Amino acid sequence: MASDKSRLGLILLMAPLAIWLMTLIVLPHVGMFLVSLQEKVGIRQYETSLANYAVFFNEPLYWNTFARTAYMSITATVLTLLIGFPVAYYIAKLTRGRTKTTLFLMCLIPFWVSELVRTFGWMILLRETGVLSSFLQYIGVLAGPVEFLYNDAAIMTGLVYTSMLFMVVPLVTTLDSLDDSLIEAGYDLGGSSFSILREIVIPHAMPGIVSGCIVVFMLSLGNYLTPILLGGKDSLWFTGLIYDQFITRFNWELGSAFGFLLLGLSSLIVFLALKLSGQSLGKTMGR
Amino acid sequence: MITGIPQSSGFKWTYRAYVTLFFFYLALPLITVCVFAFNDSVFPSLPWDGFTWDWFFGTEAPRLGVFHERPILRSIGTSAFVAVWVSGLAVLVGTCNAFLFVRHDFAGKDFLYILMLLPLIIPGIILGISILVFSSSIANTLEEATGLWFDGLRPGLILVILGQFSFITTFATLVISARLQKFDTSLEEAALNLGATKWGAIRQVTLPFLLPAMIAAAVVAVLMSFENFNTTLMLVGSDAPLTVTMFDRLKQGSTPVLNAVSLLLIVVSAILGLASLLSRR
Amino acid sequence: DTLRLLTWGGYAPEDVVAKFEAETGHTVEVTKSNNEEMVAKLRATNGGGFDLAQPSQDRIAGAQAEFGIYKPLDMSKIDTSLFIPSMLEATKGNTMVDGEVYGVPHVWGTSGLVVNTAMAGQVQDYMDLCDPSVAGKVSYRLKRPTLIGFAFSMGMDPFAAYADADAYQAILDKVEAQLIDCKSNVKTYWGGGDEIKNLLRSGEVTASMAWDTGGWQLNDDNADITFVAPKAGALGWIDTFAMPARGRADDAAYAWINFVMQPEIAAMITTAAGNFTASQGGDAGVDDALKAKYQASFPQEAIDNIKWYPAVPAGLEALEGATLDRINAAK
Amino acid sequence: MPDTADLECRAISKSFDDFQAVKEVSFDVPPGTFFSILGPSGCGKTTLLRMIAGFQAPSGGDLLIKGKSMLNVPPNKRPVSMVFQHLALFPMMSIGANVGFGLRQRGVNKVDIKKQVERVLERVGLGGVADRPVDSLSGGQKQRVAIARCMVLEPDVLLLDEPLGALDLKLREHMKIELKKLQSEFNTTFVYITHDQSEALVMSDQIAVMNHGVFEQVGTARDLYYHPSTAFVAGFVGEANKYQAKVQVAGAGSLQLLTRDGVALQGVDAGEGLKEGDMTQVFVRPEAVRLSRRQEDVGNLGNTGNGTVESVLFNGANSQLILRDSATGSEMSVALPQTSEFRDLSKGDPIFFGWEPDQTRCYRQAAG
Amino acid sequence: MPDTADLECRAISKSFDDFQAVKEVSFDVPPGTFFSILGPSGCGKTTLLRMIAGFQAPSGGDLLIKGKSMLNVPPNKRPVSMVFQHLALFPMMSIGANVGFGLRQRGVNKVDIKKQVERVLERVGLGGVADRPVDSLSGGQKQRVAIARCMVLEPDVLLLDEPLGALDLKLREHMKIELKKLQSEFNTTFVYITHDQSEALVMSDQIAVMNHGVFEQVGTARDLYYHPSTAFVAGFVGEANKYQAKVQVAGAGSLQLLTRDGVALQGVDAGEGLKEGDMTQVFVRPEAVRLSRRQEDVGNLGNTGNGTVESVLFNGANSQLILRDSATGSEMSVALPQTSEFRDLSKGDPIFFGWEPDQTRCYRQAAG
Ligand SMILES: Nc1ncnc2c1ncn2[C@@H]1O[C@H](COP(=O)(O)OP(=O)(O)OP(=O)(O)O)[C@@H](O)[C@H]1O
Ligand SMILES: Nc1ncnc2c1ncn2[C@@H]1O[C@H](COP(=O)(O)OP(=O)(O)OP(=O)(O)O)[C@@H](O)[C@H]1O
Ligand SMILES: NCCCCNCCCN
Ligand SMILES: [Mg+2]
Ligand SMILES: [Mg+2]
Repeated sequence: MASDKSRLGLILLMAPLAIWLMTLIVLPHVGMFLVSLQEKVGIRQYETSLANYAVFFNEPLYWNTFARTAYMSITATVLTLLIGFPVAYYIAKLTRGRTKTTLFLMCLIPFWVSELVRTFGWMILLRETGVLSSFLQYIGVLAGPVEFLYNDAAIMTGLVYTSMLFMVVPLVTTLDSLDDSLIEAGYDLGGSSFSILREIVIPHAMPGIVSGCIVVFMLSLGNYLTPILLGGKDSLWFTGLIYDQFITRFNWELGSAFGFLLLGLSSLIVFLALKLSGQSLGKTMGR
Repeated sequence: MITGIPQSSGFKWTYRAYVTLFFFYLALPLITVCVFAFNDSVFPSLPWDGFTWDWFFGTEAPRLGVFHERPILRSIGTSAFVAVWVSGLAVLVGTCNAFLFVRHDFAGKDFLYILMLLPLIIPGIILGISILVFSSSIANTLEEATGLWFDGLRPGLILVILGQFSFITTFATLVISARLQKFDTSLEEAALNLGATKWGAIRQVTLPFLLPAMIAAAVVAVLMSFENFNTTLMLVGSDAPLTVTMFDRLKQGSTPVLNAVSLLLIVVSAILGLASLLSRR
Repeated sequence: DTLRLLTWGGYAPEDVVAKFEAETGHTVEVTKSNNEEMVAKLRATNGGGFDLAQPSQDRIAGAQAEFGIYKPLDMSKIDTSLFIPSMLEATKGNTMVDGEVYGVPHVWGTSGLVVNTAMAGQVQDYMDLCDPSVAGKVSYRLKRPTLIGFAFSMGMDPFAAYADADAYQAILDKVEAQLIDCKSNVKTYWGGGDEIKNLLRSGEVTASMAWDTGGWQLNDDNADITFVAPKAGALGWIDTFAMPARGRADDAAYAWINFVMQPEIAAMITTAAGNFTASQGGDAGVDDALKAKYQASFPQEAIDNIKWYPAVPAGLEALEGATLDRINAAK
Repeated sequence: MPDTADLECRAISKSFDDFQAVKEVSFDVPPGTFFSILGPSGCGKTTLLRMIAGFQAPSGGDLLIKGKSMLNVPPNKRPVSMVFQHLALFPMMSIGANVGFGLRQRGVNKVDIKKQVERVLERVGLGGVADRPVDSLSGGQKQRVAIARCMVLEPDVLLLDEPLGALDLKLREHMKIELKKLQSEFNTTFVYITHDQSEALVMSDQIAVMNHGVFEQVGTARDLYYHPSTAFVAGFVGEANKYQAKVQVAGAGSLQLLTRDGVALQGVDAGEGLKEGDMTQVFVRPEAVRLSRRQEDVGNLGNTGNGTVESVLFNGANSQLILRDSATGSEMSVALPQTSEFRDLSKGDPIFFGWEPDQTRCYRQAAG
Repeated sequence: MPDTADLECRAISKSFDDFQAVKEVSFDVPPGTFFSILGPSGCGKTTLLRMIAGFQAPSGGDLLIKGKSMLNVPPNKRPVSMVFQHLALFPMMSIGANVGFGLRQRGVNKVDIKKQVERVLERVGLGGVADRPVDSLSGGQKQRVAIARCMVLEPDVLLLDEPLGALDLKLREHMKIELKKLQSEFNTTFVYITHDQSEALVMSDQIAVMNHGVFEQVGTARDLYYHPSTAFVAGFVGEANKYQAKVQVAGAGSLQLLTRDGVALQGVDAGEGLKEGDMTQVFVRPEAVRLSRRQEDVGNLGNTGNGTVESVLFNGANSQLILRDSATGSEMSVALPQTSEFRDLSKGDPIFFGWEPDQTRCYRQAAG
């Protein structure tokens, strides 16, 4: 086959990808980086400097907020994994045929509505005069109304809820590909449920676990609605700060710097997690 | 069932109860939202004031039902418009990408692949902001240079479409690549061997094979586009899609009409979800 | 033409829009927003995307100096006879940049206290929100009106310090300390009008700093809840008409201004939004119940005590922003 | 057999909903035996093996290993090991870790595990590969690792579920012999299932032929081949020419038959007690048929005929001749003798053939 | 051969980077021939076939079909059709649409397509299935559809790349015979590749044995089996016992040898011009060896020995005996005659054996 022809074909095929990534991902981030280097020195006057980054590191408020956001996101990720894994295992390994498809589909339920509506639902449920509090009073567990909203636990509930799909789906996919006979072989050779989970199931599911965790972590970190709507007076979220810089402070320069820091620091966390688990991005996500 | 692994019935029942509880947790907020769509009160919360259809069909001012709320109807239209474009573009580019990554080897492929995955993990707000900042600066430069207006580069539907497209394409690429990987290239060779041209083989054999994945990708794209908030929020102009309108409502003065819209969305999504599942067979 | 209107909830009710469309043949697209977002949006579009915006009068001059997002109004196209002259003049003055007028008044109202008098009748001033008797039942916004309200309540005059950044910073520091101290009293910081109304109506919150309209609306449902003008003075705001720099349908925009300022239309808007307008005679057609609530909340001395926002000098927001962030982050 | 059997099944059954996959099968396997279960796809072999391993609970009957009932023993406590069809080597572990898995579960200490793993790997001819990943092995080597992984636990019985099914032709031939060798070396009882008769014939001490959930016959390879006791076994084990015929005269063990095509044959009753008028199925093995170019060479055989060569399927020592019987027009396949006498036969050549009555086994044909 | 060959390769080569997969292979295939290419995995068979089909461009040499060079003809314009290893039937089309695909590409009108499709499906014994989905067919039926899909285009040459590889044992046996029948019915030139010698031997008119990218020998099945011209062919086609020996005396075609183990043998030169002192590889087929319990029966053969029975691999008509040579201690495999004479042999029994010098083919051993 003529190599000139196929080379042209390759270039044509690569064009959409290149245009997409270049104009919508790479250049905008470069642009955002450049804006973040602009220091505002007066009305319509800017200088190039690292001042915006300095603000982040000099003001404990900002990096505390980042640390808090990262910490909460990691907690949400771990919780999602712990809650989702048994379910994924159940779907992948303990059901067949129609039941499996149905349960799998049911995992997609939260995805049927926007995050906004889901969060709205949680607000109706959790508020002091909401469904949960009223129900608990009704059955006599509570004596008076209790506020379940506006705290970190509410944020966690919302985050885990929103993320569950992105954990369960890759887990089900990888667990599905685990040959049942490997588990049987483990038992046949005298293994206990626990040792089989540890030595066979989890190592096999590792790519799914890692890809699920990365997506959930990044989604939580980048979440805006859930912490804003469910969180309380102390519940700062880093994306909220970024949004504020852009929208209520009109400070694009600082906002860009924050955005870039969020991207950089979170990538660093993901990178470390990948290193620790011995996985690679292409291997885990590209399936 | 891994039938071979005997478990105590106590364990089995606990496990089943846990899974049931899990699905209850998944359904709970949606059920709540749906139920309160019928509450005969102007606020979407307890107490329960009785049943009403007003939030769907009401015609009078505070109790204006979805079907008479022009702004909401218009924003559904806007969302649909955006979703169609996004899913069309995403499937188109996703298909090209799938061919590129599955069929070709070239220098820098691994790097490009990672880059292609990146939008999956860039926070939506950052994606929106970076596109906003970038397009604004381009527009400013162009406008200064030419004295013309470049409205397409300012917040508005075009940017919303591009912003959603920028990360939904990754999903489309993954879905379509997965199927293309399963494609037996000898089918294409067989077509060539039987006299088809190269494009003919792709059109008659490969694309029909990919069709279910393309449909699934399109459905996923539509759903994601409809529900996207973070990226859209930063790029929206005067035509707000549904989620943004609902967000504004939530801040400005919501009635159970929001629950009613949500209920409709849930129904439509459920139908779409089932359809895509069936087409995957 | 299509008129793309960037405004507050309630300022362009359906019936008014329908009437306008029928009379003029223009169509109207309404985008609901708030001050910050209006400016942010216009900044992002470089003054495009909308044909008419309604920021408060204090949000025009500074934003114009910084971002150039508005264009001067052609006063000859506006029927000034429809406006209450004093308000028109005050607004023109506040929105003047380089000798050009950028805004004319539309709706006005105040921020103050909305209180459930049965449960928290003792709350009379902003500072009372920090009283232990209402601990856990208080809500206010974490926005600049709160800073300003508390400053007045603490006996300072922030408006006087607008021109002097250092003096203003000193005021902010005191308010910051107070609000951090007060934080344990707060149930949640509210973000939107709906949220605070729900909180008050359900009894989850008994005392709050909020817009007057919210209090009056809730009063219909629950007679105990009402708007209270604080001792230190309610904060008076005027929302304006301003034209985005790159709006396209200027004629439709002027037509809209002249249309809604007609007294009977203005009355319709007052009914929908709950606030009075700058329309000459516009309150004549307003429902008596609303007038009664207004009068109950605003005896003459309270009206005299209203603190009207002066234009915000560019740069002040950065100081306020930092203060707000610190309050938010404090434990 | 003085010893208790290593494995004993007593009327063991398994039903799935309405369907009976295994029907009251009873057998016992003496220690050290290579026992094969041979049967077509879907006959219930895997189900039986999984019951022995403990992965499926029998619906009825009992199962004993070394005389102890296993019914309430979970799979990880049974003294049997299993080699899975696709081997089920753990891809996430090295070869050594795979082989040592069972010992680790038993809590053997690390040093001992290392020693034992190395020893068993050497016994299967794979010394020194313990640290390599599983995927670096060829198909045959993986096979041996799978066996080593089981043998290191010194199970009473080793179960093998078509372990050669996934290998290619040449390797399969080779592994047949190798498996048999490993079994006699370890001297462990093997229960081997397969649908490939040549595997079963070559390796086994005892073969059970299974069909539709029951054992049709249990015996040595030669028993099955030369004395199949049912029509199914006669047709399934080895090749055969098949006829349908009616019994004309039934003498002491010998029968006179008339085929559908009207040819008279002499045969023997395969123990079914056939009587005059019964319809029978008649089996004649290709290698039982003698060929000649001259009638007199085959004239003295009990059954004779003549025909023409249809085709010669040359396959070295296993060549076959397809001939067309002049009397009936039907095809018959005959093993070509290894002598050079028939090398130059070609299509259309006339040929005479014949075979002995005792190579003509007759079974009752089910009515209809 | 008076006709021009249907397919002719002239010194055709293919390199991948440094690696030469096919090395200057030349051959031609006369019209109507069933031509097989037989070789071990990785020897270059598929590469050669794909060059003929046009999916790979040769690095050198020429390729002619019916005398016309195909080098610059794209695959969709070549008058060859190909049956793929996994058949490559289009799963999204009905059987009829699959078979009609090629005709549609040629722009034949719908009515004619329908007619021709039905006709060719009938010829392969599948009339009336045109509207059914591909998946409703069994493996063997799919096979036939794949062939029909090619034959409807009346190609000059049909290429088949191990089409039986994916089928199970019993079906494969059956399809061997069926394929051969289809070929003679359509009377089309078949080029068939396989690594299974029995497929090649049974079906082909001509077989090329390929190894490491070159053709070692081209000939009929019998040529290859009885007169392998290289050591590789002798070892690859059919089974053989192998020795290494040194030439002691080289007479006219006949050789006297001494094996490594010090046993004297008589053999024949397989055409290599062996001289005294040359190291040779010696091949003896299992079925060439005679067995006896008495020495005198085999004493008159050129090569004799005695040993003990190591094991009997019973496999019906294809049973083998493994014996251990007393003189050398090495194993030898011997085909068990189909007579009942040796049925009762068992491990440890003494046995005598012998074979003729002309069944002892000697090849030069590469130095080292
Ligand atoms: N879990 C099950 N539920 C229902 N039927 C089953 C189940 N497992 C097996 N069967 C049925 O039982 C019969 C025997 O199955 P089994 O797997 O034992 O056959 P097999 O002899 O091993 O066949 P193969 O040679 O194809 O592996 C089959 O008809 C199968 O469909
Ligand atoms: N595209 C390629 N690039 C590099 N090497 C190749 C390529 N295709 C084949 N080869 C190599 O060429 C050799 C011959 O391959 P080929 O597929 O022709 O073998 P084969 O005889 O068909 O084997 P099999 O019986 O396993 O199908 C192999 O060593 C293979 O690794
Ligand atoms: N700080 C200025 C507040 C302006 C408020 N406008 C409120 C409109 C409420 N419907
Ligand atoms: Mg089986
Ligand atoms: Mg090949």
